[in-house]
Formats: sequence, C-alpha cells, structure tokens
Amino acid sequence: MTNLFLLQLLNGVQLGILLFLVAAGLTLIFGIMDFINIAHGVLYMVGAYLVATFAAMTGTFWLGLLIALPAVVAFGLFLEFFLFRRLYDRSHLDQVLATFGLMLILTEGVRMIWGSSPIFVPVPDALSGSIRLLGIINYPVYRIAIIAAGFAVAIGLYVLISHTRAGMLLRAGASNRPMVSALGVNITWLFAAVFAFGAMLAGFAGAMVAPVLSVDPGMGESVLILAFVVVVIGGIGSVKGAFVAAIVVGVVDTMGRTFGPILLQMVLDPSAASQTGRTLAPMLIYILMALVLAIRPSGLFGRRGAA
Amino acid sequence: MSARLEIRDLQKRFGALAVTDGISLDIAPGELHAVIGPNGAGKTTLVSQLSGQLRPDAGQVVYDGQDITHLDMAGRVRRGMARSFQITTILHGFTVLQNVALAVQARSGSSFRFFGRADAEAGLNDAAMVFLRQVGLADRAQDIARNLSHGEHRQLEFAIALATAPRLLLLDEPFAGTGREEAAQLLDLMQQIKGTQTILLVEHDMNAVFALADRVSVLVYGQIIATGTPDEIRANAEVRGAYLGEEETTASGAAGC
Amino acid sequence: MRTAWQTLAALAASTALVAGTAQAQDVKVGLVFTLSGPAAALGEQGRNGFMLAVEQLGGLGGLEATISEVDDEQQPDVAAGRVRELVQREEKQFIVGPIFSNILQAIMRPALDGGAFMISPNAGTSNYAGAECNENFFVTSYQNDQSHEVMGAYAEREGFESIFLLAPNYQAGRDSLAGVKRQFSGTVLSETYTPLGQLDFSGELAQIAALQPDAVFAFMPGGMGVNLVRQYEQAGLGEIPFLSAFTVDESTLSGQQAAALGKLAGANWAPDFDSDHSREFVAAYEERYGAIPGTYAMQAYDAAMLIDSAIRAVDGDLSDMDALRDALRQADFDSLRGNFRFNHNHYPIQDFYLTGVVQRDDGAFHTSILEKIFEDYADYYADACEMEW
Amino acid sequence: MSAASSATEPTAPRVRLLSRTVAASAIFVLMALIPVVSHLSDDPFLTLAFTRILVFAIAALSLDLILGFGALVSFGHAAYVGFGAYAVGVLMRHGVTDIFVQLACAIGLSAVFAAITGAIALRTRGVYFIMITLAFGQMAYFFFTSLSAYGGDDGMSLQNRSTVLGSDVLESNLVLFYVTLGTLVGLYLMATAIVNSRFGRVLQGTREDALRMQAIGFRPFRYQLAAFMIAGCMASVAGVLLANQAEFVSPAYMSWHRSGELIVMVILGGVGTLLGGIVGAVVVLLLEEWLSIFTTHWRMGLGLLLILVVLFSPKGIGGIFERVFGPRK
Repeated sequence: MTNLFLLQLLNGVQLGILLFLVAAGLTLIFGIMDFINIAHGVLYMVGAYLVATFAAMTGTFWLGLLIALPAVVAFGLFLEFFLFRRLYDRSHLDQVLATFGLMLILTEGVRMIWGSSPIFVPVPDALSGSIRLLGIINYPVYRIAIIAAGFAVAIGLYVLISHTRAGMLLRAGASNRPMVSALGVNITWLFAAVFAFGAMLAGFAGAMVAPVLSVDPGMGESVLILAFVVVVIGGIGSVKGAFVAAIVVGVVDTMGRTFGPILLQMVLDPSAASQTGRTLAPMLIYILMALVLAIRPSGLFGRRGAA
Repeated sequence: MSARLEIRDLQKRFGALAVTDGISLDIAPGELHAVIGPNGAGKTTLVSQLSGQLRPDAGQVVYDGQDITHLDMAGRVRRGMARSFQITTILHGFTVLQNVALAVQARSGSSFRFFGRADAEAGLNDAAMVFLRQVGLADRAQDIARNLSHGEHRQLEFAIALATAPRLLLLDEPFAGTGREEAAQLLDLMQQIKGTQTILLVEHDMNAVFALADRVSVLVYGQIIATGTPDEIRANAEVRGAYLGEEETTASGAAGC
Repeated sequence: MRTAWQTLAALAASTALVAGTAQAQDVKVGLVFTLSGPAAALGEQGRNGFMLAVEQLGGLGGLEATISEVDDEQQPDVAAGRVRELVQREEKQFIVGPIFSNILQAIMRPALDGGAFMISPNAGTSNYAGAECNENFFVTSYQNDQSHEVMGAYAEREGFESIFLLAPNYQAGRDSLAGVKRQFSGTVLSETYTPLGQLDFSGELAQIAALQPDAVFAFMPGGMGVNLVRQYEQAGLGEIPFLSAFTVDESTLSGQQAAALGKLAGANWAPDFDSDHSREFVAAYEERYGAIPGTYAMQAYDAAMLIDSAIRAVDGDLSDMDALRDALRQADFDSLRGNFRFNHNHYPIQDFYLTGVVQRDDGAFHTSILEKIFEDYADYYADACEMEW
Repeated sequence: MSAASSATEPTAPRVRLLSRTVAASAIFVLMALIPVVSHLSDDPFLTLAFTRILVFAIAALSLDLILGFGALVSFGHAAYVGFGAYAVGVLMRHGVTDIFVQLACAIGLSAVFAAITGAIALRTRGVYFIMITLAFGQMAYFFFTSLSAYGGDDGMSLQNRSTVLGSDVLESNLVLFYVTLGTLVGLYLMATAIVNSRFGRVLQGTREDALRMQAIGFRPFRYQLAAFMIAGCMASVAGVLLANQAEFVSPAYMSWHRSGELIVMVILGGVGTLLGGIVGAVVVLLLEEWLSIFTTHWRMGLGLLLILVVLFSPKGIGGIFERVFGPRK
C-alpha cells in the first residue's frame, strides 16, 4: 500500500508538473495582458507535433527538441503579431470567440498536415527504462526527467519573477497595468515577450510529453480545460498559484481515482462504492474547483475582486 | 437630542496600520457635518464603514437608535442612508431618467416584476422627474448618462441620492476633481439641499467645507482630533499644525486608505 | 441539409429542381462516419475501405453508385439529423455507418423509418443483436462484446489465475469488461474504469505494478490506447501479458510502434490474413491511402461487397425490399476474412483470432494472426432476437 | 465584460426598439415559411432540420438573457438542455409520455439545479464564474454518463415523441416545427418583456456595476440568481424539444463543447440583443451544415468566420445587420 501510495504521489506530481507548464503561460498572459487565450492548448499540441517532426528528421529527440522550441516561440510570436495584438483591448468575450476560432483553424491545420492518426515520438535512449526508487518502487526514468525538468522550469520562473527586473515588471504588470506603462516600458514589446515565453512553456510541455502521450489532434483541447481549471484554482495571474494548483489537481486526480473507491468502501457496500466511485472519479477536479471557488471566489492566490 | 447617526469607538486596521482608530461621532438630524483630513487620514475608509462597504473590526454604527454595524450596504440604503460620489451610482448605459427611476424603484414596490415595461411606469418616471428638476437636469432626462458633462454627472449623482429617499446623505468628496465653475454650481446645489437633509460631508476642499458645514470634524491618522463649528476649527491650533498648514502641499486625487 | 442548400439556391434562381431524377439504374448509398475531431482516423478508415471496394467493383452490383459521405461529428443529434437528410431528402437506399455505438443508437430509427437498409461496418450493440433486432439492419463487423470475449477465453485457456481489467468509464467500456468476465473464471483483481479521454495512465499502471496480476486486459480505443500502451512499456510492466481489444490495431500502431510489440488482441481479422483476396485488399489499400488498413477498413469493405452481392442477386432491382433483404441475408460474397455468414439476428457468425503486433520488413507495424480462438462464433444476445428467416 | 455593457447602449431607444421588432418579425415570418419551402421543394427533411436549429435558437436565447443582460457567462448552460432531454427520455422509459408533465419535470429540475449551483457560482465574478459554471456543467454531464440504466454514454433512443394531452400530434414533423417555432416566439416575447421589466432593469444595472446597485439599495445576488434560474428553465424547454426532434437522448447534449457552442452562437449573433442569440444559432448551424458539404475540414471555415467577425464586426452578426439596415446615429 505504501508503494502504491508513493507511486501515485509521484504520478500525481508528474501530471501536475505537466499542467503547470501549460498553465504558467496561460496565467501570465491572462494576468498581465488580461487576455483569455483559448488557443493556448494548441501551442502545446504544436510543440508536440514539431518535436515529433524534427526528432524524426534529425533522428534524435534532443536535437528535435532544440529546434522545436524556437520554432514554437516563432509561431507564438507570429500569432501574437497577426492576431492577438488586435485583441488585447477587446472584451473577454471577443477574445474567447476569436481565439476559439483560432483553435479550430489550427487544430484542423494540424490534421491537414499530419493527418488524424496519432504519431509516434520515441523516448530518448538515455532516458528509457525505469529505475528503482527508495528500493521499493519502479519508476520510468523519463517521467522522473519530466518532473525534474518541470521543477527546474518552476524554479527558473521563480527566480526570474522574484529576482530580476523583468520579473518585477511582470509582477507589476499582473497587478497594475497602467503602472508598467508609467514606468516607461514598451508595453508592446513586453506583451510580445510574455506571449512568446508562454508559448515556449506550453510548447515545451507538449514536446516533453510527446514520448509519453498520444500525439494527436485532440491533445490540445483535452489539456486546455485542465489548464484553465489550474489557473482558476490558483488565482489568475499568480504563477505561484498555478504551481500549487497544478500539483494539487494532479495529485487529487491521480490519488482520488485510486484511493477514492477504497475510501468509499469503508462507508458503503462494495458495489455501491464502486458505482459511486465511478460516478465521482471524473468529477473530482471539478468538485475540487467548485469547492475552492465557493470558499475563495478568486482562487487560492488570486487578488480579491480580480476577474 | 437623539442623533441621526452615532459612531461609537469605530476601529479598522489594515495589517499593522490602524486606519480608523477609535472614532466616535454624533450627527444630529438636519445637520451638515463635514469631516476633513489630509490624504491618508482614513476618510474614505470611514465612509466605507458607514455605508456598509467595509466591516469595522470593532465599534458600533448606530442609525436612528438602531445598531446597523452588521447591516449590508443595500440594507442601509433601504433605511435611508445614501452614499454618493466616491462610489458613483450612475449607470452609464442608462438614460438620465432611467438612472433616477431605478433608484425610485429600489424603494417603491417589488422589483421581482417580470412583465410590464419599467420605462412606461408613470409612477417611477414622475417621481424621478421631480428629483431631476430639483437638481436642474430635467431637460436632459432622455440622454444617455455617458454623454453628460462632468458637472452634470454630479447633478445626476445628487438626483439619484435624493431619489433613494435618504434620511442621511453620505457625500464622499463630491468636489474632488471639479473645476472652479463646476464647484460653484455644486456649492449652489448643496446650499439648496442643506437644511432639508442630514448630511455627512467628507471633503478635501476647504472652501466648500467652511462655506457649508454646520460642524466640522478633523480626521488625522485615523483619529478625530477636533470637532466644532467652522470658526472653532479655523481657530484650533492643533488642526492648523496637523492639517491646514500643509493644505497647499497636498495634491488632490487618491484619497487615503 | 446539403440538398437544402441546393434547393434554396435553385429556388432563388427560379429554376425548378426536380428531386429524384436519377435513373432507376443507380444505387444510392449514404456513408456516415466520424470524419472530424480527434476520432476521425477511425472514420477515415471506414470510408476509405468502402470507397476502395466501390472503385474496384466499378459501382455496386453492376449499378452506378451515388454515394454521399457525411460527418457525424461524433455527436448523436448531428448524426441523426444528417441520416434523416440522407434517407428522406436524398432517398438513400443504404446507410453505411457508423463507427461509434452511441451514434448507431441515434441514427437507427431515422435510417430505418426512412425505409433504408442500415449496414453497420463497426458498431454492433447488444440491444440490436437481441430484443431490438431489425429485419433491415445488418452488421458486417461483430457484436461489440465478441472481441472481448475472445480475450476472456484466451485468458481462461492460458490458465491465468488473476487478471486486471481496465476500460474507459462509458457504456462500451462496461460491456467490454462484462464480455471478458463471461469467458474468464479466474480472479478479477480489479475492474478499473477511467474517465473517457484520460491521457495519463500512471495511476492505473501503478496499481497493476502493485497487484502483479497474471495478465492485464485493456479496452482503450484510439488515443487512450496509444497512451496506455506506451506508458505500460515505460513503466516496466512488459513482462505481464497485455491482452486487449481495439487498443492495439492499425488505427493506433502509428503512435505506439515498438511499444506495442508483443501486445495481444482479439479480432476477427488482421492484415496478414491468409487469403489472396485479403492480400490484394491490403496491397490496394496501402497503395491508394498510404497506410495499412485495420478492421475498420476491412469491415467497411465487406459492407460494400455485401451490398454488391445482394444487388447482383436481385439483378439490380432495388424496388423489392423483401427480395433484397433475402439476398443480403445470404451474404453471398467473398469476405476478406473468409468464413462469414449471418446469424438470424443479422450479426455475423465468423471466426475470431488472437492477434499480436509484428513489424514488417519495411519497418511498418501491423497486427498479425497468431491463432484461431473461436470458430463460427455467434454472439451471446442472438437468442433474445425473435426474428426468423 | 465590457462588451456586454456597451452592447445595448440604447441610442435613440424607440427607433431601435422599432427596428428590433421589425427584424424579429421578419425573422420569425421567414422561419414560418420554411415548411412551405419544404413542401414546394418536396423536401420534408428541411422542416425537421430547421426544427433543430430553432431548438438551439431557444437555448441561445436563454443564454443571452443572462450573458447579455446580466454579464453572467455560463459555461455550463448545455446542462439544462440535457436536463430537458433527459426529462423526456427518463419519463418515457417509465411510461409518462405527456409533454406537459415532462416540461414540468424539466423546468423543476433545472430550477433546483440552477438555484443550488447559481447560489455558489454567483459568489464569483468574471472568468471565475465561467469556470465554476463549467465545473457544475461537467458534473451534470458525468452524472448522466454514469447512468447505466438510461443508456449511460450511449444515450437512449425514444420509441415515440411526446404526447400532448393524450394526442400524438407531435409525430408530425410539421406540428413539431410549428410548436417549436411557437415556443421560440413565445419565449422571445417573454424574454423581451423580462428585459424591459423592473426586474430586467435591475439585472442590467447589475451587469453594469453591482456595487452601484447596492449603493442605491438593491441586493444584486437575488436578481442574478433569479435570472440564472429563468435562463436554465428556458434552456430545459429547448432540451425537451431537442429530445423530440432527434428522438434520442444523450449526455453528449450536455458536454462543455455544447456549452461553448451556445456561447459562440450568442457572441457571434450579438450579445445582449436577444435576437442576436437566435441569429447566431441559425448562422452557426447552417454554416456548419453548409461547410461540411465541401470538406471534413469545415471547422477551419467556422474558425475563420469567428475571427473575421470579431476583427471586423465587434457587435457580432447583429452588428452587421444593424450597420446595413439599422438606423444611423
């Protein structure tokens, strides 16, 4: 049981890390530009497809990743320049409509270029197989690498945001936009930079999970809602909140599915417990979100009254 | 004399900062009582607690003999306490008439009426027009509020406040950001209203305060350091030192809290 | 709706558009597949399989074939509307589709009420195999439970004592595990249902690692299967036999590749099926569409062959529904899977195989028949069907 | 949500009202002629297809009531459509075929669900509100997905349509069409009345600024909650009709995609105009059908349209109409 618990904990953290990478960009873009980007999940998908393509072309995952990241950034900037820039001062509803449209276009575009069938990305040789942790559990090396990479990004983001001038601008921008322009910062450039950065994080997440998950045209959509859940639970604009919420969502979802039915069996008879567990399991994160928002209407680390 | 509003030892802290530090004050019916103070003195915080927007940490607000410390904003408005200006009550997408009629509607009959055009309710519109005439906006009744001038917005604010049938008006810096001409207009309007209403005026503009107020209280760092007639306050050395002396140097704008 | 547009356009131009001017000598077929969204890969196989047969046959039953293909968007109400359009407006005589069971439930009545024959090249739900069987409904695939039963029987025969069952939390998932359990008498260690569309199976894999069952059975169609199989390998569970249905097949292998090697599945056919007809089909399909066909394509191809055979049997006379139905029942065509005939409920009686994943010399992966598990296998629900012929 | 607040700026209200009434009448009359076109072109399918469009128009109309006039962007609105559909499906299964009983159950269930979830959701604002309504919608979706007895994920097909006081008139597609159209017109008139009523005025005031409303003595929460419940109940009526149109009930009706589609319809048509929701539903569904004739990549065309509308017509399609036909400022 302890083994299982540890394994599930690791799994939960890994899922959380993945969600964090996608949600971090989303929450920054949201908080600083007050911009709802429904198409953010597409960047994650594009990251996965690009790494798949470049890895196949170069023959190694690492080289593929190295080329894919700047490519995603370039793609993000392209979108920013041609579309998003025109939407910053529009209402949230307009943003939702336009970026939803963009999501449809890009998802279909991916289907047209790469087809509907899932495509394959090999696990890099150096990280294949699994190792023994704490002497009791086997865990895939690649997943440990994902967790490590995610934590590295999280720490990097923390340093960037709390200890650099750029980070100070970001924080200031998230809480008080007029102030940033008052500081004489070129808002246009700052926004583009934030956007490129968010795109890179999402693309990086997509690239990292490509060897683990199915790379198919539905992958962006499925992660998007989860990322939004994370952003909202964490509090819009808060990277720290996104990190905490992502880990919580990952762990609750993974652990709840495994241990929920076991816990239910203590209070219900087995068949009722399994039925209830089956009904509740997919709702878990939504229940979690509803609970958090019912108690803290602006999320865990959100500013009160922010929207 | 029973006071319209009694403030008893009101306390509010934001973190370590005591923004309202044991304020007690009585306001008599029919009185125009002004509260003045430098920026950061806690004027807006005080009004917010009186209007129900903020909860005090300790102390009581008693209105017409009833403790309303825990009543919400809407509840206080319904009992006749109207707040205006720092929280603007104007809905910019509505017409001037609709704005006032809505305030009339708030106190006359249920608003859970799903049928019947509210715009066509003569009862609401007629009542609203009375207030618009009183503040001199009758000829703009059909205009969209957004299109009014700055000064007209203030007139409309008054009309809305009056339409809630107030027994106590909390006027939160009505003169902030007004030009000289607008200020003169506004002063006229307030001279008219004065005497018919009990008013708590929180204001930065000394000229207006001394021209209007029956009594003045001076708020500094969350405490009331003096209360008296305008003349008494003018003569008060402590007030001069704490506040009047620096009047020229403080910029108007963001109020304390 | 497509014709509604045409109609409106025609009306606007004040030209009378006369519907149904097609000559008696053509057969109208409507294809209903999921052609957009994440599951489009399966629908495309079905459509391609059917169209390939029509191309090769130069029509259907010697007649010109007017074929419309519509996208059901995997949404039941959309599908129902489009099928109604096909039968009412375009007067389709045959509706071929869909991939997904919930779509079948939604389009069954519109198709049959409109007087068309309904031929399912994939979805074969239990209700239509049993009490709700219909004289105008034929299935060229299987009853949904059968592929799962194959694996249950295999597990039973191999003498596995304990098994771990895994399926998505929806109707087909629950039916699947019921099918396995019908044939397997050992211990079911866990019956785990995951949310539909789950990406990460690490939680379930951890449980498997902890329980160490003799075998795992999984039903995880589409992208879920890709994720599961790859993560199964990465979690180092390779030694535990992996039995499955619709989890490693030609629609998922492109994403699974080597991770799928050694994974077992139950199926009614595989691309290396030993017959000339089947080999020709696979070669032609690969040539035409650049991918190895799976059962989805094979069953749709057979659906076309079935229609073709029936029309030939009635000499192209489509007006007599009864005669046509009798001809369909004969299933007088050379099925790609050889042994094929209809049970009295219009579901096939066919052989089922254990398949495994192999890599061809050119590097492509496909499933391969390992051994026959069931011969002339009829479905479990047929007894409940009162239809006789 | 500044779009919401600026969308209904009543410039010259009377002229506008008049042009709205004319536009609404024109749309409804055109709709009423569909069966005639259907008959003349010998195309019975058209009637049934448009019935579905009308059903979604009802759902979009109900969403516009809270989205456009209360700035409450509900991302779980499809759940109510599902409640309506399941009220029909479940009751049918148990032999209750009368549409009025089904409607009563649908509306009752929706009111209760909206009251509970609305009371919690209305504590939040903006995007938080969007997401918490999504959460409740998803819970409803997963609940019905797990209901094995009623088909679970597969849904269940209905043997017959609902009966009206014992008569099976709804079996006629023509009758169903006009019943649906009648319901749409009725609910449109009702929604218009609500918007212009005392209640509607408070709701719109709250949309602009809840704090200001409190400052003149209203407690916005109860009005928003009531509006949320009304919209939910209206959407459930659409669900009852959808079940009858498709003769099939499925949890797919309540997925978040559907909720999103409803939002798209409302924004596309023009927020806060009531008619906009209806126009949006018609345009989106017709476009979907039309584009899917040419290509399975039709989603790309829809996406392109959405972007173009946002970039070039901020008030949605309704805005285009207004610019072309409407009164000039």
